[in-house]
Amino acid sequence: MTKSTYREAIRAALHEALANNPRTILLGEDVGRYGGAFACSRGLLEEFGPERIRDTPLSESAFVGAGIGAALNGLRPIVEVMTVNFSLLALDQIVNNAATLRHMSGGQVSVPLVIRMATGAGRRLAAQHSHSWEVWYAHVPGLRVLAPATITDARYMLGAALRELDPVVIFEHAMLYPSEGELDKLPEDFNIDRAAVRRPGRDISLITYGGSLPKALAAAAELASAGIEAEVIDLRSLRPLDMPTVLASVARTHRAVIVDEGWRTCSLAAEISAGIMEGAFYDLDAPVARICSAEVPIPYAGHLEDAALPQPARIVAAVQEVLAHHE
Amino acid sequence: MTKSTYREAIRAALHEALANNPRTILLGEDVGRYGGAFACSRGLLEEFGPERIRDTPLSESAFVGAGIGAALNGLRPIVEVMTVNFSLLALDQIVNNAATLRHMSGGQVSVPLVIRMATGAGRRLAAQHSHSWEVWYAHVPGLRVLAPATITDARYMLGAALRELDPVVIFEHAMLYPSEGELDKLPEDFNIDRAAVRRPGRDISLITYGGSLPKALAAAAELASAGIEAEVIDLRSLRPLDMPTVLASVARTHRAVIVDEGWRTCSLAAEISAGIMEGAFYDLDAPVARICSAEVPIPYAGHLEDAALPQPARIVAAVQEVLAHHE
Amino acid sequence: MKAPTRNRPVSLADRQTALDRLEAMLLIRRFEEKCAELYSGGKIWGFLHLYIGEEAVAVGAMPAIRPEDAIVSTYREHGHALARGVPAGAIMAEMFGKANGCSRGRGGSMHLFDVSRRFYGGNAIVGGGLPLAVGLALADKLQQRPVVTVCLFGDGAVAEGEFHESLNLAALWQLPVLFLCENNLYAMGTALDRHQSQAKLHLKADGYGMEATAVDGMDVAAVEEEMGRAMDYVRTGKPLLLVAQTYRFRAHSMYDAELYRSKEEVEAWKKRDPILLWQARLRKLDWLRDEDLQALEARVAIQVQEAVEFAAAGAWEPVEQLLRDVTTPVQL
Amino acid sequence: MKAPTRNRPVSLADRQTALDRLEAMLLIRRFEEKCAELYSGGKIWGFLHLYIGEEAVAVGAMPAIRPEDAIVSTYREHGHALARGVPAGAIMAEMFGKANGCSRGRGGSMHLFDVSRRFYGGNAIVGGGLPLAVGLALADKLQQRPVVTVCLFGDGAVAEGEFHESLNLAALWQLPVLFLCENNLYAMGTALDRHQSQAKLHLKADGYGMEATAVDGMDVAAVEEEMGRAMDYVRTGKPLLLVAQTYRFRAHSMYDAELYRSKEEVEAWKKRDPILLWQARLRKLDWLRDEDLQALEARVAIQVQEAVEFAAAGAWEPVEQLLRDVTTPVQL
Ligand SMILES: Cc1ncc(C[n+]2csc(CCOP(=O)(O)OP(=O)(O)O)c2C)c(N)n1
Ligand SMILES: Cc1ncc(C[n+]2csc(CCOP(=O)(O)OP(=O)(O)O)c2C)c(N)n1
Ligand SMILES: [Mg+2]
Ligand SMILES: [Mg+2]
Repeated sequence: MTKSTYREAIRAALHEALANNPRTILLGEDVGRYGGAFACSRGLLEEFGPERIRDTPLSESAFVGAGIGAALNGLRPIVEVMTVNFSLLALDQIVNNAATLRHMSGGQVSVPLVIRMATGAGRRLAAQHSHSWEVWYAHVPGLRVLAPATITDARYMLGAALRELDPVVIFEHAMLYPSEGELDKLPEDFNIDRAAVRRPGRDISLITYGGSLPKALAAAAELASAGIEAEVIDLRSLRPLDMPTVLASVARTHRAVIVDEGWRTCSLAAEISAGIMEGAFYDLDAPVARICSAEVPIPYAGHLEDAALPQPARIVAAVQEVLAHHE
Repeated sequence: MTKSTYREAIRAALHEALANNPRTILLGEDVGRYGGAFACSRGLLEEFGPERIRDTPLSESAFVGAGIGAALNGLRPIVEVMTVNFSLLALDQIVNNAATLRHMSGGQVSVPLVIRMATGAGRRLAAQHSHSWEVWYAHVPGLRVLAPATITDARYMLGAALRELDPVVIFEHAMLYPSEGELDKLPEDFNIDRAAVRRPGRDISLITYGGSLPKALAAAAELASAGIEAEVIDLRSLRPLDMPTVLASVARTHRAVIVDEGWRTCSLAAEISAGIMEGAFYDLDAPVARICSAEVPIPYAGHLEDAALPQPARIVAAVQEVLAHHE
Repeated sequence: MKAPTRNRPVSLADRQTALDRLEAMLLIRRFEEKCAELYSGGKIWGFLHLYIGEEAVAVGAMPAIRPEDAIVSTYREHGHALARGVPAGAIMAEMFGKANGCSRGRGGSMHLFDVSRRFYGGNAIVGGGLPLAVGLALADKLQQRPVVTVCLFGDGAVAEGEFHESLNLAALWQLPVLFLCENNLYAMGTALDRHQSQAKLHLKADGYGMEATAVDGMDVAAVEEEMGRAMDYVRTGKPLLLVAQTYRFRAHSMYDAELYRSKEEVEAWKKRDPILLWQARLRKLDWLRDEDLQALEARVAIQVQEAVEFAAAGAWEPVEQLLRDVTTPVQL
Repeated sequence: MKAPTRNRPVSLADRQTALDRLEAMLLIRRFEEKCAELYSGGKIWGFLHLYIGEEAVAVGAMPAIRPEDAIVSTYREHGHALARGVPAGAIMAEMFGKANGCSRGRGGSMHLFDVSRRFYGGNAIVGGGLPLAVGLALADKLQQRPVVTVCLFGDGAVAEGEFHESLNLAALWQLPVLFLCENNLYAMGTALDRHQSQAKLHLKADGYGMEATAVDGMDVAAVEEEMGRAMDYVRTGKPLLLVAQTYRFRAHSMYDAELYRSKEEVEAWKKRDPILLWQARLRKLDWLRDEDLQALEARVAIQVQEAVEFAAAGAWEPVEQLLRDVTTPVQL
């Protein structure tokens, strides 16, 4: 085990992908000369050359669409959309081509494309630069959606995504890039289909993903000091969802709180709650609660942004409220 | 009361809006010479002239954005995006400008814009032309989202939307345009904030909206002949959601099935289910069920499309299953 | 376009070639007339965008497109698919929604695919195919395949941002894409000069430092000539915009009151019917007599009839198969 | 642009005007230098895109823009806002995230708004402002207001589909929009010739049948002249594309290793620092001596200092107000 940042883990994954397969290319805004907006591709241009590390113009629709076309035609492209915020400009291509071409053609083609994007709020970037569109992508049949929340997942999910035959969207939470931790070797049972229990517990299930995982873990640590053992589940895959793991946890704990940085209404958290309703209703001792972002375009000012986003204190309070319910 | 089609009701609403306010304009692809892709604006160009009935190029991002700019600057535009499918190309403008400018400017501006679009499947138009993105729009703070499902709502929701100070998105289900019914005078208590009980019942709540309302009503009629009284709730407003009306119904019936043409995962139905979890958990005698579209790009072939979408028979079966649950 | 012009159009090189072009155009015409009939009869559903009037573009374009070249098309693509050699039966079966359709009945009229012929489908989002074409060409270039991607789209698509972004990308990266615009003067009901501030569409290429050319899309020989030159140029590894001037004789789709254009305008254009023009030309050369035409028509009628029979005989995909082909089955 | 050229640039009409331009540029420069300092000090957060090096564009452009004209800007808009007359204190307070900021602390550096001055904000989606500008101008035109909308954007935005769609719409509908492109040769780390196949950006206008012109954006007098002509033209009810050639001296935002350009290149451009160029010109005319400059710097320093004090003294929006201004309160 070695230390690594999340950013370094992503970079190592990119490097490995490019080194392993000459048909893998990386394209996106500023992935080359600049080294990537989050410095995830620094040095790759020098090593792999401008044919494979391609800076693109500001043309999200065209370069994502070009990635799709290239994937149809023998390449194994990784497209970086600098941040999720700009992906709306490419959403038509992702939904109506990447996710749909296989079905529409009656199975004649596959679109083995990986799209990476930074997601989330917390950096004082205001409304247009603080989106969490994971839930929208998780709605679309034909896509697989991943959210690495740990150093190990940052390191190995890309490789797994590149072994898929269909389009995969990977969300990297921008607040995680500088985070540091132990980097494991590729775990033998590494499986992007499965959610992970990041902390076991018997009293309540805390279900989360991506940039909210550290917050949920912080809340769980605080709860533990008050004698409450929260089980923390990291969804990892947002489509398909690993509901069996979620339901098994709820069957043990009988209570659940979902933590999701998206706005509350029509959130991914809503899907998890509905799924628990359908799969573990009779196990529940209290209604499932959701901690999501406030329903406001994310404000710039730090104290307002902090108040808008899920925070450990709000998670702790929500857990205590759910535990206060009588059976 | 007179007879009207849904299409005629929309046309009458547009006519009234244009006649009442000289600052109201209609813009979109083929709203003028062609008369609207669904013939909703036929004759309006002749009556109100090309300055106010503006055909646009195929430039969804620019003409929706232009509608936003015009709304900022004294006009009261109605933008028609021919169908929801093409709205992905304008989504950045709708989310990052229409829904966000007010907040980002600290309340200096309002965006009094109405965007209409046809939505939904059922017409054998295959994957790219059969989307239901209502759930995505319902996720976005700053937007109001309406789904007229009846002739009366088709006739009067537009006028109410034009009295709003903020952007409103109106979804007209394409299968409803030819439907015919009684057109009431503007009901005195007409209120776009409220869901409506379209059929009262004591045994189960069927919660739906838009193009699925006729299907839910058909299912309720069939259930009634088997002695099961389903209460049918038409959400009408998808954002904000009128959860009090939903919860009051569930408090009476103790059971609920949600019918939603969107794909199941991360659907609007998920939000309703989660909301019932949070607001009526202790009233429930059985888990809430969802009838949504199958998780597949909508196929062209009629029998496959029909199988992919919610249908009365599936609703009836779901109700029976929920009723079979023991308390 | 600076390549030398031969004295005689390739399509008039010999009688057989000339008749082949006529037959190819006739096949599209009769096939689509049958489609319209079957639509009214309830055998074909949804949107049906007929190519009638525009046949010279597809037929004139195809000879220069090699089997190894790729094609990206629109929802008005029956003609493109037929000219490319996608079997008429598979196309008709697709419109019937049958499992023996070229897209297994999943796509319908707007989404004909035949990847074995590098026909990458009808795309029903206007402008949506252009980025794909750029990517196909990028992959060919990086894999050193000496092939071209031909991207078809209408005048309406020129207004979409995707047109702009894709032309810039193709020119910037020097990709072998032929952007082939079928300018039929209307985007649905909106006339060219009411959707384009610069109606001379080939002039748009300047803004990307790209070569461009325009051609009379009602003259199959002219199209074939210009396409030959254009493809030769693109094979040197550079994109090009070719605008073919044509006209749609029928409604935009099946429901369309055609309020936006006059009967006189349509009639005037019908005088330039590409099939009639070509017939007249061949008759002048004495390459086509009444009996030749009858023979061709008879052959085409048989092909259309066989296509309908193939479609009618096709099986319905079992409903249990609804979810197939959403994702790719894992190969073991 | 065919309007006649006066003998002497308006910015050199008299000494006071010339000194005003210098002061306006100095204010932007010193204000932003202070911002960078405050950013390091933790008073300003998030993204901070400095305009340093580009001041002549905003300062040269503003005199021709009347109070009743509208402006749509980008995330690199401190200079635009200051030149437009948005109070420096309100801008600084906005970056501090205070409730007395020009956007109540909701927007920050990238979203400065002052609708009383028809300054419709910084937009942080590249290209996202162009459609808005088209709509603002459409509304002015339909309401018979004789005003212009000036839309600022960078060279990078030219690649976005919104550029294309908006220029077509403005030209098609003959709207009074001045599209003012600040071409600083880079879109973040991507040099112009690596993101544009046609790097002469003003040539893009041809594709829309639109007039265009280019100007040296480091020369405030040249900008003012060209803007005057351009605005006169647009006031006749037609759009125009004006490309100002400029250069960004600082990093793209606050974190940027600037791997994509050489120190030499930056130093070479700094020799054309618009403020130094202008100073030299005024000194030659003997309109500027050391003591004049000192006086101006002192005045500017006080303005900057007062802005910081205004910002520091501002209140934090109470957290209970988090949800305000998502929708418009109903007026009774
Ligand atoms: C993005 C998008 N917007 C709108 C439509 C609806 N629509 C379908 S075809 C069409 C006209 C397209 O015109 P053109 O590109 O000239 O092709 P043509 O139909 O003339 O062959 C429109 C508006 C669409 N399919 N996609
Ligand atoms: C649609 C979109 N894509 C990407 C970005 C990230 N980004 C911010 S500024 C920028 C470069 C823009 O360059 P240019 O338009 O030339 O303006 P400049 O920064 O040089 O003033 C990029 C890529 C963005 N904000 N919006
Ligand atoms: Mg056309
Ligand atoms: Mg720039």
